[in-house]
Amino acid sequence: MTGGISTLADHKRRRIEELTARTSEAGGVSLIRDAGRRLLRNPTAIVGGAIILLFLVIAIFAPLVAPHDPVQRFPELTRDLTVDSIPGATAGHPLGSDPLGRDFASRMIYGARQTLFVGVLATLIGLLLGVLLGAIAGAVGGWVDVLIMRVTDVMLALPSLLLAITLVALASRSTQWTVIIAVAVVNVPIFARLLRGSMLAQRESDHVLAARALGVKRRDIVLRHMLPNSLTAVIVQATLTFAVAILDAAALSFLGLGDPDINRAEWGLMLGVDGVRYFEVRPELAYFPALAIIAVALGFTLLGESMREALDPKNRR
Amino acid sequence: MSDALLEIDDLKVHFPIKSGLLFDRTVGHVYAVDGVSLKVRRGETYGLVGESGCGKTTLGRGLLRLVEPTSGTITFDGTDVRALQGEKMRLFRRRIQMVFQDPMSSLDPRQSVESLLVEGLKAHGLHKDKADVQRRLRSTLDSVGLPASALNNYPHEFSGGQRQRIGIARALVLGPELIVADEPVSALDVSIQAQVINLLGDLQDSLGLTYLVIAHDLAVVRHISDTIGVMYLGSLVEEADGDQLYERPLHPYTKALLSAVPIPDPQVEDRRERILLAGDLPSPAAPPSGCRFRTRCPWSQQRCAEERPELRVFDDTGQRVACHFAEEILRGELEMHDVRAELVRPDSDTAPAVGAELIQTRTDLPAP
Amino acid sequence: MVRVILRRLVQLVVTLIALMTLVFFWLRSLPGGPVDALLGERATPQTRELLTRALGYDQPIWVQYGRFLKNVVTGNFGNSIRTGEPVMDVISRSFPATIELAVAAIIIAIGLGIPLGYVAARYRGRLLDNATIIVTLIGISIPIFFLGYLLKDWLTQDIHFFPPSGRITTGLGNTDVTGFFVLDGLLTREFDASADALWHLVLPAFTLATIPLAIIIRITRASVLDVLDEDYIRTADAKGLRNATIRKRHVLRNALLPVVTTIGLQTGALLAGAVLTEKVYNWGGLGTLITDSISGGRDYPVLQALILLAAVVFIVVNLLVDLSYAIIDPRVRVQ
Amino acid sequence: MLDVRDLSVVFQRKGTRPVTAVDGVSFTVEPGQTVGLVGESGCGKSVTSLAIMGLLPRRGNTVTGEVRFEDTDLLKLRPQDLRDRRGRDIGMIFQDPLSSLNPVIPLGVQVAEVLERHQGRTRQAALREARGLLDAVGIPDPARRLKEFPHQLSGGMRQRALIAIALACKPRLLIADEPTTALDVTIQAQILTLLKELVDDSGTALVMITHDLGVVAGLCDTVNVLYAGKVVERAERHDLFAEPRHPYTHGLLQSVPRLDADRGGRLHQIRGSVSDNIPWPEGCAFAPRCDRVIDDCIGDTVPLEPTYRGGALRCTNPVPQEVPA
Amino acid sequence: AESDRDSGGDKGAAAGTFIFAGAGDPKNFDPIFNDDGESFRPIRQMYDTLVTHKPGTAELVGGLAESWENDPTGKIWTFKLRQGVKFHDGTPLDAAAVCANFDRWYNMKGEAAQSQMIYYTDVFGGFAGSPDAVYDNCKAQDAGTAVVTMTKYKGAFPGAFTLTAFSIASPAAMKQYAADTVTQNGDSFSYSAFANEHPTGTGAFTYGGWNKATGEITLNKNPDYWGDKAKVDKMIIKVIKDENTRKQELRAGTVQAIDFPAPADRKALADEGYQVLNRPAFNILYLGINQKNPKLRDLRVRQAIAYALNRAQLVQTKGPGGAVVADQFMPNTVSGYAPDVQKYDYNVEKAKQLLADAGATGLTLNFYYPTEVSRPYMPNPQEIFTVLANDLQAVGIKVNGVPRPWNGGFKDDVQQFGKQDLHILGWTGDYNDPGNFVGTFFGRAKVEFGDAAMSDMFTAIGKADATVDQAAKKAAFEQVNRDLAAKWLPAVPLWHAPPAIVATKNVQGLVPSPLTAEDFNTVSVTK
Ligand SMILES: Nc1ncnc2c1ncn2[C@@H]1O[C@H](COP(=O)(O)OP(=O)(O)OP(=O)(O)O)[C@@H](O)[C@H]1O
Ligand SMILES: Nc1ncnc2c1ncn2[C@@H]1O[C@H](COP(=O)(O)OP(=O)(O)OP(=O)(O)O)[C@@H](O)[C@H]1O
Ligand SMILES: [Mg+2]
Ligand SMILES: [Mg+2]
Repeated sequence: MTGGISTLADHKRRRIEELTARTSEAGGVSLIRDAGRRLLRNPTAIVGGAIILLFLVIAIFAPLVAPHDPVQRFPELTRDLTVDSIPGATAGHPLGSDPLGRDFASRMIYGARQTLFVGVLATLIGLLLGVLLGAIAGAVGGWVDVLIMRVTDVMLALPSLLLAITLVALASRSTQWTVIIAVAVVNVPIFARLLRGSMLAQRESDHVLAARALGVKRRDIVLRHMLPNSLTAVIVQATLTFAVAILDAAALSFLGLGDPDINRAEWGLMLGVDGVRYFEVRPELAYFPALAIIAVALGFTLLGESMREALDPKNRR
Repeated sequence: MSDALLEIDDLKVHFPIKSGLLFDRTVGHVYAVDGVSLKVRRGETYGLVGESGCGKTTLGRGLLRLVEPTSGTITFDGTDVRALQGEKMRLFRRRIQMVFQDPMSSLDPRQSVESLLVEGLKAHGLHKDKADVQRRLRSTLDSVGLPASALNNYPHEFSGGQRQRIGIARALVLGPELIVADEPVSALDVSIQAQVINLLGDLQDSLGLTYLVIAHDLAVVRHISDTIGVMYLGSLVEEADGDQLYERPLHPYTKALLSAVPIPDPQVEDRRERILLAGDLPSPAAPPSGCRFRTRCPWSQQRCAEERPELRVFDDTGQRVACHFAEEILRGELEMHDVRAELVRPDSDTAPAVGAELIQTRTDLPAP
Repeated sequence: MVRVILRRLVQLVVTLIALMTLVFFWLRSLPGGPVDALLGERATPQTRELLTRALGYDQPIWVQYGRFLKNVVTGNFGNSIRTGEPVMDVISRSFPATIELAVAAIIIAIGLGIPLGYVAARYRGRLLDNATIIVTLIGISIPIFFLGYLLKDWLTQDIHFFPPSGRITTGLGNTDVTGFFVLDGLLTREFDASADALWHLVLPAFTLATIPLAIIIRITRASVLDVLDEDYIRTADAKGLRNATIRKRHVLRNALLPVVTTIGLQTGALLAGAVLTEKVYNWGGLGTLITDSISGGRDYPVLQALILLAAVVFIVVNLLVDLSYAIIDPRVRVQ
Repeated sequence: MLDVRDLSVVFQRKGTRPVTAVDGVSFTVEPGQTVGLVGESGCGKSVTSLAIMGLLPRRGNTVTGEVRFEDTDLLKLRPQDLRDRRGRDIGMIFQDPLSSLNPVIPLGVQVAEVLERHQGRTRQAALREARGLLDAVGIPDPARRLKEFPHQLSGGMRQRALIAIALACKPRLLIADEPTTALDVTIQAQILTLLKELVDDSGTALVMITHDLGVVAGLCDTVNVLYAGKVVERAERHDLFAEPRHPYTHGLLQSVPRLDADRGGRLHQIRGSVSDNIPWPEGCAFAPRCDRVIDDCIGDTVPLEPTYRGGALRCTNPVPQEVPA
Repeated sequence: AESDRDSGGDKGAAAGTFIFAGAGDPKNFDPIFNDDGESFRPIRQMYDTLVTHKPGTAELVGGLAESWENDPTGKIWTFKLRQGVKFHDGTPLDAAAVCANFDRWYNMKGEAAQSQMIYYTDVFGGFAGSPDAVYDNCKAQDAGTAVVTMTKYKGAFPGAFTLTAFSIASPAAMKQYAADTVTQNGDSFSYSAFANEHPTGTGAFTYGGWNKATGEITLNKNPDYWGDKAKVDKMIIKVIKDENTRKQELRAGTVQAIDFPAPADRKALADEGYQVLNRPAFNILYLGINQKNPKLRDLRVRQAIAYALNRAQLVQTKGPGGAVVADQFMPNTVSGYAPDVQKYDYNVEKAKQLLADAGATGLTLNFYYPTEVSRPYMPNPQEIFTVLANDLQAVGIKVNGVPRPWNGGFKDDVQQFGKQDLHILGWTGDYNDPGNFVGTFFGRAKVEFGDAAMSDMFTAIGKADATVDQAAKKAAFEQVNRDLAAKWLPAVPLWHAPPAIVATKNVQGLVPSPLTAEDFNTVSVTK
């Protein structure tokens, strides 16, 4: 039957033998890596990723990239500085001065650091709390679930920025952390619900059922099956949340509820406070941080959406 | 019979239908499994057939207590399974394993084959000896016809048939006595089906397994089963040895089912007399009174609406049937009549339920 | 259906009570507060004490809470600390302003968003589509207060085309019938005032509409693309139906379902966006009221009522959206 | 009446290798005839039917060959003209009746709109006629059903409604793409019986697409077996089932358990799976799974050659015919 | 369309209407229950006080009283009232009416009402029955002469009589509209119809309504005014809270004058041809030093801090236009200002030296500054803090900045609990009296400055304040100022910043007042 494949071209024969006894040595490409490959082929993702990478590099190497210390006030800049005139570009200060006579270019560069810090931290804290709540709700169920869901209901009863405004307004002491926490808390119910919903779906899924049938411990089922499989949606959401977090922080600054320490070079703060106040005197003080914010928000949005696309089972294979 | 490995008596699984203003109240039940009794002998294959929604899966899950039965008893090798609690139940699971219909969704896409298989061992504390574990994995893979190199791969890198083999290996690795297979081949291509069916047969021969196979394809069930139970709307309507069932179906539903299965032989097909059933399977949330099948039965009588027929032993062949008029129909004494198709509303709603949640989800950025 | 509404209303009340309680206790636990706000730099220990007693802040917290609850149940939210007016008066005055702005914004967002999204989907992958995607992405990423500043600067200062702020030209807004100035003008036949109010509305409404507009465009586009992929569109094609019929009858209605939900969710964004927009354009609505109540001395009574109101509006709008969903989607109707 | 010649469909998406889903498929359908297209999932059945109807997604695919329907090449028609014929001359039924019906439009309108379009009926007249159609396909209480929505019907009823739509304008050709796959056997029997009656009564030609050999056995006059986008065997149904020549057809028939055969024992197995097709165009795609594979199977393109019984076969080493005892 | 819109502003402002953009909502129009500038602005147009200022100065002149007299004990004040003055409701202003006002204040009942009489409590010490009450009685000697008797001399008088809070209102109207009913509701108070809808005074303008939805207060010309009658028929005070928007509206021509322009805009506006009218500075911004911290009790450390601050640069870079470096705690228009106090010019070396001498090198100080606030003397506290902190760091003082919201704890922390080492705060004078400045800050032990045992400072100020003889009082306060700078230095004065009004070119007769107490009856608008 399988007798005479002798005269076949070698490579074809080998290929057939391979296929006949197919063992799938496709090379251990995991699901995530598979999605990663799709991501790398997606120009949207590449643009988004490149933007973020660029800013990340700037943020990390800010001390090397920035010509000056972002909080140092320069005599040569303060000399010409008055309330209604802020020095523009001069030698050594390519973007000129800020309203306090500090090097604006350096502040923009350090701004990447602070801004990403605020966005990332707010997102991560929100993510952490949300995942914790959602996981507990999804894993424990029963009245714990009901309670957690009602709590998120209360939080969701206010639109997100409003909630953040309320939180900051209600904070007794405002610091950079107030802003970060407020923006983080706003996202907690979103992450919690996302995760819980996904975990509930997982709970009904065949592979969790299979694990239960195997007698796997409940804790292991939650930690090894339900949680990891539910996290993708949350991670995508987190990527998109970075953008929102940065924008929300800027909005809070604009409303006068932002970080009170204006020594801190953070784009949202720079735009919402100085940018707006000195808009006529030096519009660049608004344009530069605004463009930077738009770029970063855009980067995260692009990346998040292409991640969502890549992880969408519809697009698999 | 003392050689029964598994004995189920009057098992009921009812799902509550909940609704309420602030707190959910139960406003009705889905009678998914409604009084099923059966025995599976050691080493045999028991096949369960029935139309979609008749409660096969629920029965399978119920007896593994993956859904909690409402009432009834399950006895496995002398153990009262429903009495087992907590850790005892968990450890007991080793003895009954399950194979699922969809070979993709029943394998966690994030775990390699190795971790899928080791998981069960871990759960039962059998993973301590590394070398032993490796031996065990290899031999199990070998027995389902997969090379050892598959261990490092992920489920989605396999074809459907291979995935199903992985699913079977996962069940086997714990050395169970009974395997409940819920539609193990219906998601597979025809040409692959045979591979898996053969595999199940081979494993039974070599390992002395007992199977409870659930399927909707009567031909498949008949091929592999020693005993076949026919389910309709939550209960068994007939049970017999496979050949017996084919030769002499007693229940009108079984007759209709047999006559509806297409046979890939034009000559047989051209000769066949069909008993066409009118309408659809009624909703298990509102089953008809008396005999569940009477709304579609061409032999239904007044009595059928009033009295629910018991599953009774028909004669000394051991064939069991739940029909008041099985004898009369068999003897041709009862005239067939026309049945008006009743409209059955599907109860599973695909649309989002308003009111389920106060606010469903909220994202500040849209889905693309 | 009635049950569903009832159920949701009960949940709403529970949520609101929880929210109120939370806000109440939180507010009381803060330093500073109304006493400071009322007294300014001129506070002396003496006046402070007088005021603390007058306001009842020396009583135990649960007595204060009881009084607060009683008042709220009877619809009395107290008086604004800043202005001394009953909170309800302050809010009912600001409410129409915000509604006028939000309605205008949502009209813009829907009126432009759905057609643009649809067109983008139809010309998928072409220049128009790509341009739309890029513009909407920027629309989502831009801080809207900054956009407001830009628009204002360009269109009211560089060229005096639109009025820079406010709801109506000073001196014209004397017709206080409904509080909706555009409508008031029509009702009192002062069409001048109506046109003037409309003219004032343009820039703020566009600013506020940016994000919902961008989002509606994107959702519509995605949704139309999804629907075009559906089997029933293939069925319609197999029927030989004309393109126009398919679009009108089969594509649009199904594509609008997710858009409706989005619109509901966007009311939240609108409420939040209103805070920023109103500040930029000195629009005397709820948003301004919120900012004023916070920065002008933590005006608790107003803040409490505002938070409650925002929650009610947001939840009720979402309820309405769900209901309208039930109306367009027959699958939801059977309950 | 329908003459499909050398139909090929190639999908090409950005950044991926082109996929030849349908590869030179030819077959004909005569009036009143029922022709079966059988094959496993992914072999190109649906793509073939969609290509005939001109319903493939507009972007990313190339269709070559000819689809002659009563002397017009459907592939060459302008889209408007094709629209005039679809639904009027050719009807189509799809696999998943739920997703193939518009969820938000009442059934009545979905039936009536075909009549409005092709027969110029008014809405009222069309609805009246729709009621008759629903009645004819066996939907109880059709007057009320007109106002209802697809989700309110069971699967079988939905499929009946879809049939009513396809047959509304009494088309001369009906293409049914796995019309019973989603249904239970008892319902499948109902639908198959219904189809048979309707086709017999109206003289409509039927192209039946299915993966179930049993379904074909009872219904079709001629059967085309597809594998990996190619017709591998064509025969009159009695011939095909009595003496399958292609190893694939043969294997398939051997591998499915039969209700009427003896039970137990091992089934015949076909090795590997469909995804194990060879990746180059010239050879026989089934070769890697074939028990009868010889060198020639992989060398050149294997042509589809007529058999003396009027069928056709694409195999270099077919299953030998048994000598009648 | 452009020209159409340009004239749009005139549509509402028909000839004879003057639109002034204020920065905030008034509270109500009953003078005695108010204490903020935005409420006083309209009230001042509708009411008169017994004594007032000469326009554009802080110099006292007759108001409703043509003249006033103080007996040598300083306790008895005799007011000769202007003849023929009528309230807007037609009732005459006479001594009985004046006394009715004094008695009303003194006898006000209820904590709610009393708690809202900030200035009264401050100036008159307390109400009927209180041992601290300064007021005793008021007698109508005749229709034109009111005699007010105090329990003791108080240096605040007669300056305090100019306070808008002490405007004289129509007793008839107050009675009719139940002016005294202030009720507490929830966390706040509701006022009477008199306060809200029927303010009745003697002023140049009568009340024309308050459209709260648009934030417009309309005032109509009082044709029967006793003094210079208003030159416009109508004036509208339009509330625009955002400084940027006020400016934009001014440019759009929809308002004719704005208050408190952003410091950064002043020059541009002046260049564009608007009239930028600086009010003579009547305020002070200071850096408070808290002697609760033992290190700060050393005068040398406090002096080091003073030397460390580059105040000239601060004024240049952050000071609103026209701001000047302050060397004492009152502007030079106030009597008692000493031209020859010790100056602390920017001197880093000296600062370092002093610190070293005091053994206070490596000092770390908590510096509290307010957020969410902008005051005429402190347009941008965060920036001011940053600059000051910078200077301090340059001399080796480590600064730990603590921002607190103005209404969310800053005043608590600073004035109640004294948590700070340093803080910035300021003051706008209420009337022309040195006690209103230095007395308020340093007249007694205050948590703000650490309750320090600077008893000689308290005594000196108390004595100065109690001096009845005006010349002697002036001299006493001059000495106080010299000592404050050289001996005590409880805080470092930073600047006096003149708040500005900006008006369009076609506005005439607008006279800025140092006390931000403009009267608009002199304003006319040409087409
Ligand atoms: N968790 C559940 N809650 C409520 N109803 C359920 C649940 N699980 C199953 N049902 C209902 O119980 C009935 C029986 O379901 P089951 O899945 O057991 O049928 P089945 O015979 O396995 O059907 P299929 O062939 O489609 O798998 C169905 O009507 C189903 O809708
Ligand atoms: N739009 C498309 N783009 C790319 N490839 C496609 C597309 N549609 C179908 N294909 C490919 O064409 C091949 C044939 O698909 P087709 O749907 O015709 O199979 P089928 O025989 O109908 O299978 P089934 O029984 O699953 O319906 C498949 O391999 C599929 O992946
Ligand atoms: Mg099932
Ligand atoms: Mg198909």
